[in-house]
Amino acid sequence: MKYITTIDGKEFLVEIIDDRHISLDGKIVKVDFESVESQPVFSLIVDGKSYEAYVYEGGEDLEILVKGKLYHSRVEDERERRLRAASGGLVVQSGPYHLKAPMPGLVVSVVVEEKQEVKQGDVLLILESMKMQNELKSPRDGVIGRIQIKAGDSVEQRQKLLSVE
Amino acid sequence: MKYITTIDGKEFLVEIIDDRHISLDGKIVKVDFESVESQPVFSLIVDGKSYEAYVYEGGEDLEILVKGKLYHSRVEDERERRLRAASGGLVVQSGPYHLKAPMPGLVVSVVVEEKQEVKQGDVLLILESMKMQNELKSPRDGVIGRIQIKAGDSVEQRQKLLSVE
Amino acid sequence: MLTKVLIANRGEISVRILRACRELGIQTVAVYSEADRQAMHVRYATEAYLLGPAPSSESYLRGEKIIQIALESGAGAIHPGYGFLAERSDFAQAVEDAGLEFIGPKPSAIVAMGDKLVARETVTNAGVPVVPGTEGTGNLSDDELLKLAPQIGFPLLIKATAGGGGKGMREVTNLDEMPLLLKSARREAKSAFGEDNVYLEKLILGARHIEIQILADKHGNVVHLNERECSLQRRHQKLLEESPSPFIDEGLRQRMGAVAVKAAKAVEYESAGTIEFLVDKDKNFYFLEMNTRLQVEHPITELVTGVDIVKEQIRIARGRKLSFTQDDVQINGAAIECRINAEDPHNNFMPSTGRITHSVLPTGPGIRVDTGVYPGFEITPYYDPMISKLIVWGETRAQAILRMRRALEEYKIVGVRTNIPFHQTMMDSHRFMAGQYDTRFVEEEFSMESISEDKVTHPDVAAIIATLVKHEQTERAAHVVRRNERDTSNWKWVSRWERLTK
Amino acid sequence: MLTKVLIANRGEISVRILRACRELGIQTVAVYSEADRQAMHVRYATEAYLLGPAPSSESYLRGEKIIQIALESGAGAIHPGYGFLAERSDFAQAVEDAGLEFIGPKPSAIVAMGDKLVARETVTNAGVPVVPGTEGTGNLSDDELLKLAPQIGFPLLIKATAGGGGKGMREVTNLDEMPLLLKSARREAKSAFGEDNVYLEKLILGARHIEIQILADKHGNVVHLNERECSLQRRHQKLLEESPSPFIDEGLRQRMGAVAVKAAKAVEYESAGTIEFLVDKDKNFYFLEMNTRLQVEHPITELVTGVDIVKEQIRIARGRKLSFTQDDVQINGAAIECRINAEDPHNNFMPSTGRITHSVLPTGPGIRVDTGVYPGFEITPYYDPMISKLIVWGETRAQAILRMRRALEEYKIVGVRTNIPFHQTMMDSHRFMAGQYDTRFVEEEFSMESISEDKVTHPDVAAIIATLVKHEQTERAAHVVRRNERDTSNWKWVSRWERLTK
Repeated sequence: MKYITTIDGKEFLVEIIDDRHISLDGKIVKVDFESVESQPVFSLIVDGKSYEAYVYEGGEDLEILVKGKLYHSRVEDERERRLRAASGGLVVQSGPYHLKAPMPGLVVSVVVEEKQEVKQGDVLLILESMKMQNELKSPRDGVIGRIQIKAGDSVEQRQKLLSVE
Repeated sequence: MKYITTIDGKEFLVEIIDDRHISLDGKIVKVDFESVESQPVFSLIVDGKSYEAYVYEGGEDLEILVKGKLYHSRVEDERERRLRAASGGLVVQSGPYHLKAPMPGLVVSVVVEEKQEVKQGDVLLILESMKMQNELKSPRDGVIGRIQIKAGDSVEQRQKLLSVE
Repeated sequence: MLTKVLIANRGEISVRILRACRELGIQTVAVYSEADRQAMHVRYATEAYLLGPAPSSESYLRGEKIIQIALESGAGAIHPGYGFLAERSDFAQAVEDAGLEFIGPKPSAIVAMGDKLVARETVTNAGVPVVPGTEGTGNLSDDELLKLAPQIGFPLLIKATAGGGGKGMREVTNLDEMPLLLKSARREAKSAFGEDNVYLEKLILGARHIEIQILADKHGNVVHLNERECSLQRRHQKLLEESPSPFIDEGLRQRMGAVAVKAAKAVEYESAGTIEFLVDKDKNFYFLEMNTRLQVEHPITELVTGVDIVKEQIRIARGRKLSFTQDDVQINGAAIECRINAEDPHNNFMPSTGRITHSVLPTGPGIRVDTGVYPGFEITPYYDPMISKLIVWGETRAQAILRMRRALEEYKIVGVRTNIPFHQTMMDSHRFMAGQYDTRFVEEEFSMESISEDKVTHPDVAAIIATLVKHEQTERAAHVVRRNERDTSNWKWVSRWERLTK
Repeated sequence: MLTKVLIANRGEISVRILRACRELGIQTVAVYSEADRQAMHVRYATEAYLLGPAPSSESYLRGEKIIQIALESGAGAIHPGYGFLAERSDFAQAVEDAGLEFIGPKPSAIVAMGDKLVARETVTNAGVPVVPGTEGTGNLSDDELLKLAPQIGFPLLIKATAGGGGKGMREVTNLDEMPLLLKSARREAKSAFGEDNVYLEKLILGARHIEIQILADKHGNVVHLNERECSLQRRHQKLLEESPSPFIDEGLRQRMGAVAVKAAKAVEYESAGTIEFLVDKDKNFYFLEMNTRLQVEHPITELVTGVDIVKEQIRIARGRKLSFTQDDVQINGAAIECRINAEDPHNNFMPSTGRITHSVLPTGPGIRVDTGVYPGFEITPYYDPMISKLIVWGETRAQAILRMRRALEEYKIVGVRTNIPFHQTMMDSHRFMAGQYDTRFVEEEFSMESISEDKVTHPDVAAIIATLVKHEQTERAAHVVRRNERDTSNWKWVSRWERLTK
């Protein structure tokens, strides 16, 4: 079974050969992989090097915690990859960005207006939650699309706030 | 729903009235009972008194750890109770006692012989496990029935060793 | 004689106080909001009573209801912890009026230190240096403040009179921006403390935030337990504290300690308290404020002095004299505390909510974790995002740093994002290692990226693991269940007890 | 300069040493048996290599293979921990011969102290008092021992020459029973140590088992780190240790310490070691044996002295001089260690095997847990049944006892029976609280029942909880799923991350 695995933007071609062998970008690697019963804890030994990993699902992806560092991974088999490529999913940068509330809270102020131009990193609005005022920033340059909330609104987690086009 | 609940040999008659009320031996008690998500951890508040319990299954019974003390419980509804009474299950003391290996190990010596009389607490055999020699004792007075192992045997957990009749 | 204590708080500090009570053989009463029904402090206490819905104003801030619960449950005293009602003199007074013991200072001391203007006046009269600012005349209008600002000089800080924890605080670099900042500071103060009075204070650049822990009994004895270095802050929230401070020498420590004792005596202080100072680069120090309560970061002082501050609070409340003198207080090694928060340091420290599904605490030599969080706990937006306090002790500061690195790597929290990577980066930073930092360091000079990139990473290992996990999931989903070779090997046997599968 | 260390051990002590290495910036190599593939020490180390099947003789006792792994992996040193190869002089010699550093004493010191007869002769020559017994002439036959026994007097002990941990030890009260006991002692010694030599020793009644920790560098400097009280034993297995001993006064401490240093110097000792003494009720003390290795109970000494014994071992192996002198060693407060074992104190301490499905460690002030166990861990019959060491520190012995009670109640282990109830009963016993106990106390005078019955129990509460849990299970099984009221209240929201359900 062949997979294309993306770790923080870097792609690896991983083929499962058998229970003890994989190929990583064409190089055969002997792997000793175990999971701890009923726990999200894994142990990988490769060439004597020991790695402990905590693995959990974050949305569609797996989050892998290894030696204190968290990696974001996406694993696709060839069919999934072709499907996503065909649907244009590989070109994430285009299309509007929808800013959603990362947590429930109170909109303290909306800093931008519709049709305003913004740069990456510009503050879009301020959301109060957990007793803190949190600045939500634009992930890229663009123009503000529809603003769906106003100052004083209570919002739920993942509620759409506004878009950057 | 009515239950007969036995805690370390003591019986309680418990009736579930609704989500917030039970009757314990005829007395109505207001209960606030919660479990922690995905954990064997429970919280019971009765009349303001707070009790935390860890609950797990030990064979057919539930083991309840409350304030550092472990209680062995058996909960039966009226039908189960009637069935067990009919099958004579309430009179546990009669019938042969089958000594089973509490863990895998090596039989170091069998101290008793078949047909020998034994008193409660007499050593029946010595089992070596975890680097320790463990004395297995008779839970009651009786006569040794069939001995199914001999010194030097390796035994599996729960393997029958001998009976006291 | 106190035999039952009500803890008017939640989370880690509630558990901390419950533990102290349990170790003193004292019965405990917990109070809780609907959101906290399953919380550790509820399960840990002898008794527990519901206060109301999740928002603090409907639960943990309901002083009257809490006093009523104390009276009905037979608790002889109330420990307020920190935050919530801890520095409300009216609450402390109401507790006293109800015939209960307030485990903390007298209401008059809270009043004197709670209003920052009165506090500055009081300590100035006692000979304690203060930061230049608008003091003495009470609540000034925006117009008055705008007039006084140039006399103090820029940059300056707008601070909430009733405040703490950076709420209602604004930094002002020039007069033009001041009116808007005054407005927003007052709005935040109002929402946080119920009143919008603010004052101005000179901003001392390159300053360190250093505080002195004191303990005072009911018999006039006051000792200090040395300093805590609290300069590592972000948006005026402390992130990481250490004791002793790498910046303070023994002479300065004794001078600051003596001044702190003087400040405490000026208000006839009782119980544990903290005097916060700003120390400039020339080692001049200025009184900032006194926190008339137990401090979040009290454990680092406990680790280097061996004094259990919470137990001392209870002993003091029982009327006992302090069992040690200033000369008995030593500094043994070094301690560091990292506040582990549910926030993402890679995303502007955005709070992260959700359920903690799995957690592994660091253990072994020299590590202490104070927490109210457990697997199954849900981080809600109602309360602060602190998961735990990770505290280490080392024979030397260097050993403590190395141990903290080890502890941070051992600490596993699954389910929410945490600021552990921030603390890891800090422990690797040369500036921290050298002890060369001030209150602006985190916000202005520290970067998650610059240091992290030097570290060895293992994206290839992550790729292998991710693929193997996904592959196993796929196989299992397709019902192609292969037996693991090891499971059939001869060292396998039947487990006697099975987990209760809920 | 050591930069990579192989740890030739498993379980908690392996993890303890790995942590010390990590805090010193040293790379680590773990070795493991097939049964330990998922073990914490394997996951924690930088590198890990398989030794063989589960039985120790096929894995952790394979000295040659371990040395080969050290050489191939580039480890410069081997730390043996305790047990397994720790006191095998031939292994220490082979490590040296391979050009590696053995983190422990020189082989000659292990030889001198490893044979108990030689040890007694050596220390006697150095002026150290020993317990009367058959010494000097080496391996005696049963007939010879039976002849010497009446000269020593009854009661006496048969002890394995190569032994430790109570293995091959038998108590003899009269000559008649001695032949059979000799036979069984030799059989047990043979199976545990590979040789069946035994010797006799006078049994001192009412004796306390007290040991002195020493540290010695490669430059002839030897210091002692005070005593540990280890009298609470069952079948010669230590269950609970404390430091300082409530029985030892400062004068006796200094005399025993001086003698311990003398004994260590007599064999040109290096690294950490322990001299065990019997102390009779009149405070006469007798050398028992020297353990030429790290001791299980070393953490209590670390907590009261502030010295990290494992790090000191590594520093000594690196050739460093001790960084402190005898005068620097202080006693700060009191520490207690409870060995948490998978055994049922209500059933004759029967070992309990099975999988630990859930575990909550005690945390907070003054608590340290050293463990290699985790949820998902399986207790196997191949190795000793220790789950963890629970260690507490207190300002005073009384505070330490109260804290240990708190810790034991907080500690939750689900899946196997543990001896936590034993320790709880011990902490409540008046004899322990008064510090009045000797090595016979646990077996002859202590009872689980007598004290437990005084405690408040809650069978009614257990009945309610059991019934509600069973009721919920029944309801769920019948697919009558009712919604919990709370789950629909307005503070509920979607959790962002879901646990990976395997």
